[in-house]
Amino acid sequence: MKKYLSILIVVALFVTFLSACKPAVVTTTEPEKTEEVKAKAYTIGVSAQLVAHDWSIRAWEGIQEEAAKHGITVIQLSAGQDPDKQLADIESLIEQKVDGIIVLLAETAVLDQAIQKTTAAGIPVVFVDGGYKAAGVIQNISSDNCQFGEAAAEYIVQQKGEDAKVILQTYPVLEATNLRSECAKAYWAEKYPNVTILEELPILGPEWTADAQAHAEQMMTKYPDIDAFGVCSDLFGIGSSAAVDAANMSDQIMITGVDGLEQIIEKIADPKSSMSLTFLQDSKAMGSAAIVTMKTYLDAGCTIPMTDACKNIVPEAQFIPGIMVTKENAAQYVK
Amino acid sequence: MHRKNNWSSVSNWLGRYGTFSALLIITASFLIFIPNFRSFSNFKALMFQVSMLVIVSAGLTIVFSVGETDISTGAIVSLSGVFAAFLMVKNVSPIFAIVITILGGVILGAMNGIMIGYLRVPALLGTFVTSIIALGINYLLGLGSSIRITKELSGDFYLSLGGGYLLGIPIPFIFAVIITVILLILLEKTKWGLRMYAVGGNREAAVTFGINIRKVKLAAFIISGFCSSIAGLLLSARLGAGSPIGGDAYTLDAIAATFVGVSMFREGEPHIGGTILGVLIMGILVNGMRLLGISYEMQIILRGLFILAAVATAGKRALFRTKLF
Amino acid sequence: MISRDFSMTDNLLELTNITKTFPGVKALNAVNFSARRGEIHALIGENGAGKSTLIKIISGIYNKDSGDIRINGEKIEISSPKEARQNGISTIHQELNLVPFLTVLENFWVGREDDFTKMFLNKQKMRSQTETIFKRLEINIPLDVPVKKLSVANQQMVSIARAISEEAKILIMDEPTARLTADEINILFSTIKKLAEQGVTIIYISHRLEEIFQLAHRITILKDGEVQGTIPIKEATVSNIVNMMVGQNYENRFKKVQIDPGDKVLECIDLCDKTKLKNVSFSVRSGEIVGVVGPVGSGRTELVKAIFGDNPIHSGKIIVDGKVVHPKNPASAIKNGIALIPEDRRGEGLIMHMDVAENVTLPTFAQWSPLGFLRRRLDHKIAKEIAKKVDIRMASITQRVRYLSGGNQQKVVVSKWLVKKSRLFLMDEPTAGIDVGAKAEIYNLVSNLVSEGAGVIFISSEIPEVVNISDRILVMRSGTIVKQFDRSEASEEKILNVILGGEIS
Amino acid sequence: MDQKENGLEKFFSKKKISTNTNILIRYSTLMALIAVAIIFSITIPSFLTIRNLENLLVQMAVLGIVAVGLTFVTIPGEMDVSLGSVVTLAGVFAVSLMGKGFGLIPSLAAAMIVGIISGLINGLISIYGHISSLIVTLTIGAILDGVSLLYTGGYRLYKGILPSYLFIGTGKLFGIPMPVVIMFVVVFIGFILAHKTVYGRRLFSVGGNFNAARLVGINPKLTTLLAFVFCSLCSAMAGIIATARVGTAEPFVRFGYVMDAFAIVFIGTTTSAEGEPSIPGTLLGIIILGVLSNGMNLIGVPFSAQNILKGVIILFTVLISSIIRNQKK
Repeated sequence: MKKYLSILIVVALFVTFLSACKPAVVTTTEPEKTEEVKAKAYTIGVSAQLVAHDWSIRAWEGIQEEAAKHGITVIQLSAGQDPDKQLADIESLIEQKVDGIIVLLAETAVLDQAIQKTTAAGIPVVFVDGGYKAAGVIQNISSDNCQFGEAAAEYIVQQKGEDAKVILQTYPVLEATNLRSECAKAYWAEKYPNVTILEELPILGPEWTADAQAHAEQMMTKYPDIDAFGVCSDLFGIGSSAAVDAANMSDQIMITGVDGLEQIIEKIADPKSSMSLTFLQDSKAMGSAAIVTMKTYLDAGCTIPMTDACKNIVPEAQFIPGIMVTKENAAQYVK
Repeated sequence: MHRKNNWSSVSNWLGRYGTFSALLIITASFLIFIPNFRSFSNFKALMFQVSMLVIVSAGLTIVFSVGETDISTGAIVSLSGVFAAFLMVKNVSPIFAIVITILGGVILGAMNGIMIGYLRVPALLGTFVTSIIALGINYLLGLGSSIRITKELSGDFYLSLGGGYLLGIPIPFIFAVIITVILLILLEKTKWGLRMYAVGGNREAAVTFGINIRKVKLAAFIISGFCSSIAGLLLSARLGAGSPIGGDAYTLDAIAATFVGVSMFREGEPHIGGTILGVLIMGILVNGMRLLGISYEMQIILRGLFILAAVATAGKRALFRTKLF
Repeated sequence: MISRDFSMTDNLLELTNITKTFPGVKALNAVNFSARRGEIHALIGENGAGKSTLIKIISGIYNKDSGDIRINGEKIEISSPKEARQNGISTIHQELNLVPFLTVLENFWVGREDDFTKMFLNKQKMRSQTETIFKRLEINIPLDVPVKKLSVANQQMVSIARAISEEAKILIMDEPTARLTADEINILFSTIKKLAEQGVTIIYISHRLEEIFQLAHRITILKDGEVQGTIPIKEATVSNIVNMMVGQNYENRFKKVQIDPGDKVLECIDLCDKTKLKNVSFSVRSGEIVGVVGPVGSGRTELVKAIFGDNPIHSGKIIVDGKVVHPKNPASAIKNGIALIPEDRRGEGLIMHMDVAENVTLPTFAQWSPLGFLRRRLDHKIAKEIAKKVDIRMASITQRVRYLSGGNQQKVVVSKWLVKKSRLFLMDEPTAGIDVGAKAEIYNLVSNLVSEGAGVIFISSEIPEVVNISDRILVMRSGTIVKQFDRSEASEEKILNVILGGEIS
Repeated sequence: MDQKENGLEKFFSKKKISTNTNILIRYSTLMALIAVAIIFSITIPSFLTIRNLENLLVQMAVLGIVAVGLTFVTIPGEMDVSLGSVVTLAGVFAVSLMGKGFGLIPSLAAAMIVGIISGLINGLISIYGHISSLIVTLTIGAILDGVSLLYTGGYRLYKGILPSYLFIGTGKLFGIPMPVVIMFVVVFIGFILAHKTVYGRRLFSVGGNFNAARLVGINPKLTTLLAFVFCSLCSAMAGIIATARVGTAEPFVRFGYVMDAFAIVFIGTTTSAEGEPSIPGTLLGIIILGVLSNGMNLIGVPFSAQNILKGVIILFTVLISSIIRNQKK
């Protein structure tokens, strides 16, 4: 019995390995398709914390399409939420002498060393939705997350009045998500001091949606008079709106999120759902923007630290405007 | 009959040298087919990448050698990193932070040892409990987000522990080598090692030999805890931050590496040397797959299959059939 | 025969009123025992008489409930093997206590390295010392092979050498020759005698009387945890030793009922397994009790396990009720009406934390559970009946077997097969480690079985009981049946003679 | 065959505890639960409301079902840490099939099949390959994670979920939420299977004494294999409910479930005299964990601290059960 098993497993191993090697081949042979730009065929590495989030997948799509246009080879590595692996990923990208590195949705705190290495290797880095300030980082591309927070805060007040009772679901781990809740709080504190934040809970995952749902259910039992859930990411929105809708509280409680997941937009479009606001961030645009930035930087032959000339063509921050999706306009964004 | 003999000889060969030849084949093929793999700097990167795992696995091997197992290593690694960072943010001097952190690791190890050695709690259960508690403390300190360790806080010294070089060799790797050598000597050249093997190999005999089984097990778990905390410190120094999830992967990886290496020496018994080879294989495998641009999903699948293959072909002893109750 | 006068020499080791109880059985009851310097003192008794318990207490593995241990007249406490060694006591245990994958050298020194090394192992020194000892014992075993690679005999020699090398004042040997060859035994004996002359006290445990006559100065006979007496070898004869071992009243303990055997329940022809058994051929008729005796490792257990399908057969035939069967696993053997009462009662016979009813109905409960649902009431009813029949003494049918006495546990093991109505019972040491009364009950149980037409294979190390109960007796040695006795011609001496390697006429 | 007891050992194991105190210890877990429940219901007004108890049960449903399955694997002394991955993969398959326009039944069937297959793989490799089920299920788990990520391309699946499917997660039967109904059904089935059937008796025998079981004609390996399959089946069902509750299938690792499921089973073992897993014990574990996390959420204890409390509680139950078991020796 045992011997057959071991044979079986070994065979399986080899089969999968061979099948796995294919994609690598594909990416490396991509530039050949576009002969004319072969002269300037750059290789750009992409390191994502985890490409299992619609947001980063769309960004990744953007990157690929844009890259294909310019005949740029992209190598994508996903670290599966293991910071050490992400560091190792970036190391191996440096190893492969990529011309530039794009970091998708990273926890900036753990990347100091990585950035030092890239800077040392003279490889430019573009952060997408990271918000990382350093000499080696030539540009941060993101939505204006703070503005999202404030807009959401304003919207809640408009809908529920100046004494709205709100519950926040936050995710302090990521720069982007953190900004949203922090700016919202600041906004209220400044403009509408009567808004009460009943409770604020960081939801740390990995069961984000499930935890958000459980938390929402409990909050509704604890506080009968909640007006709104302000959630820093549509992931939580999926959970909390499911909870609120299931409890038939959608007429009392509204939920605002950020990201613009298709699913959330559909919920907003549905009059019965408590989900009533999100910001459709065009992460696909961000992805392609990142490639464009890289290309301009490389074509201009810039180096780190950047000369003022380079700073002009490659500004240190680029905001991709997000679209405010509400009950009114949701329909047109449903795919 | 004959086919059986053939097979058994084959499987014996696989069990003994399979893993090692796998290492050679993998390395060779990578050297040939992946240009970047050859470069010296990649080897340096590789050294960085395997160091912590080497340390954790070496500690785990000690636990295996007394016939127990430890699934709290990853949790302790993560906690140690966060803990050290937390202390330094609270303006504790790096040296002091390091000492306290190591102490913490030792205490958690001792907790395992007491539960398992003295109270006869099944090892899986005992170390499981420890890991939950470690996780709890971890999240309590950092609220689930990483704690940055900046130069201003820790000075170059601390960060260089993780990222620096000594005579062109990555410092974590030096640590790994030192610890490995020490543990290797401990296990192979000292009476303590001999007693550990005796306890793991034949409990009854160990009793009649007059060995204090409890003490030996306690010692083993303390060593494991110690190693995990060291790894945690180095990891945080390498990342320049204490990450609450940074070490989680080590639990599986270390167990896997030890299992993979188990066939090499002493025929199916835990052995530091074997473990190190195990770690190297895994490290090289992952490093190479990265350079090949194999997707994350495929990477974990392949790693899983590889471990299974190694374990299935290896091993005389009923491969640590750790019973729960 | 060594004859030295000990009247002058004092008692080196002195035990007074040693008592030890295990759940269910009183292993030792107020045992007094003394050994003089340079004396070879034999300790004999049936299995479960308490020999091993006694020496385990002396060597610090068990803790006595009460009583004193004195060495050179001063009272000492021995609470761990280490302390035993510090008091100059070293032991060769019956079971092989070595670490399989460690080398001979490592096994030789593990646990007592401090003797000459603080921390790091000084292999050279270890090696040289080991070699000198091996030379002295005329052992030549490579020092760097893992002991699992050695023959059982060699492993035994290693542990003997280890014990001797401890330069102990008192050396305890529990069945040291069980697995040795004749030559090895001779070497061992000469060593033992040398040691004795050097003033080492040796406590020697063995079933082999002739060894004892060869070696011992005095003999102490244990029975059911009590000392029957200590006699100088000069006054000892086989008969009076056996009488003391088994007790005068032995014959009245159990009346053999003669049943004329029916047709063959089991026949084995040229049975061989991979390792032990070589061309074993014999048969069992219904209503017949076939005793099987032989030294430890003679293949008795392997034989019954082979019949029970738990030990793969290499060649040969097994015929049950006239049909050839190929028991691949116990399940199929059980279908053929075969039952095994295994040697290791706790390890293989019972599920200690389940209750009596569950254990008794274990092989059968599925039969009366058509839809796969348990019928506890029925279980209990049936279990009660059986328990009554074989008179299992228990608090209730739902008492966990762990808390039963050895004898009652054994009855539980037997009764689960009574429920199953098996026709052939393979009993491996069914009376090991249970007290006299219980033994008698087991005997009666067995004879009831045969009177109901079952066949029984009765394995035991206690020759008297085998002689007493069996219709025929097979003597096994190194995997084969070397001699058959009919009840009429069987006598303990003859059998002992064959077992101990005398001529096979 | 044990050395002299000393120090801690003596303190913990060898204290001769009379049977009534023994019982005290055995039911201490239950009492702890009651105590905690009382404290919560006094301090938190909203705790002892129908609505909240409903929440409590609904939130424990998924985990509870997983734990019942895990109990079966642990009875013969094995373990399964791949169940989190099975939960994920099963959910993903069910939802994706509906997305492809299949009906409810085939989708559910698919999820179940995923469960059965992964259970078979776990069991076969670990039992017949004589490999520690820890390492096998760890690796198989990793592989399954890879598969579900690969299969979904990392996307969260929600398109085409049928109302009837959502009903499983959000609907009510006689005013009782479906997940709760299903959980209790599973618990009930588990109870019958483990404690009232031939199979259950066999499973416990194998756990109690592998050899003895073999020597009475039970097939221990097959028995254990079935336990693995049942466990994965439960996980698959849990996956269905989890996805039906949120209306989304996430291709993420569900390691949180593994930890909590083990916690539940371990708590359960403390209620049996022999420190064995049992379904009633598991049920108790489910409720304890539910009450704890629910109550702590209401107080507003952050998840971080919740872990510590959980850990401490399990630690104590473990110590208790180890004391009980050491006495038996």
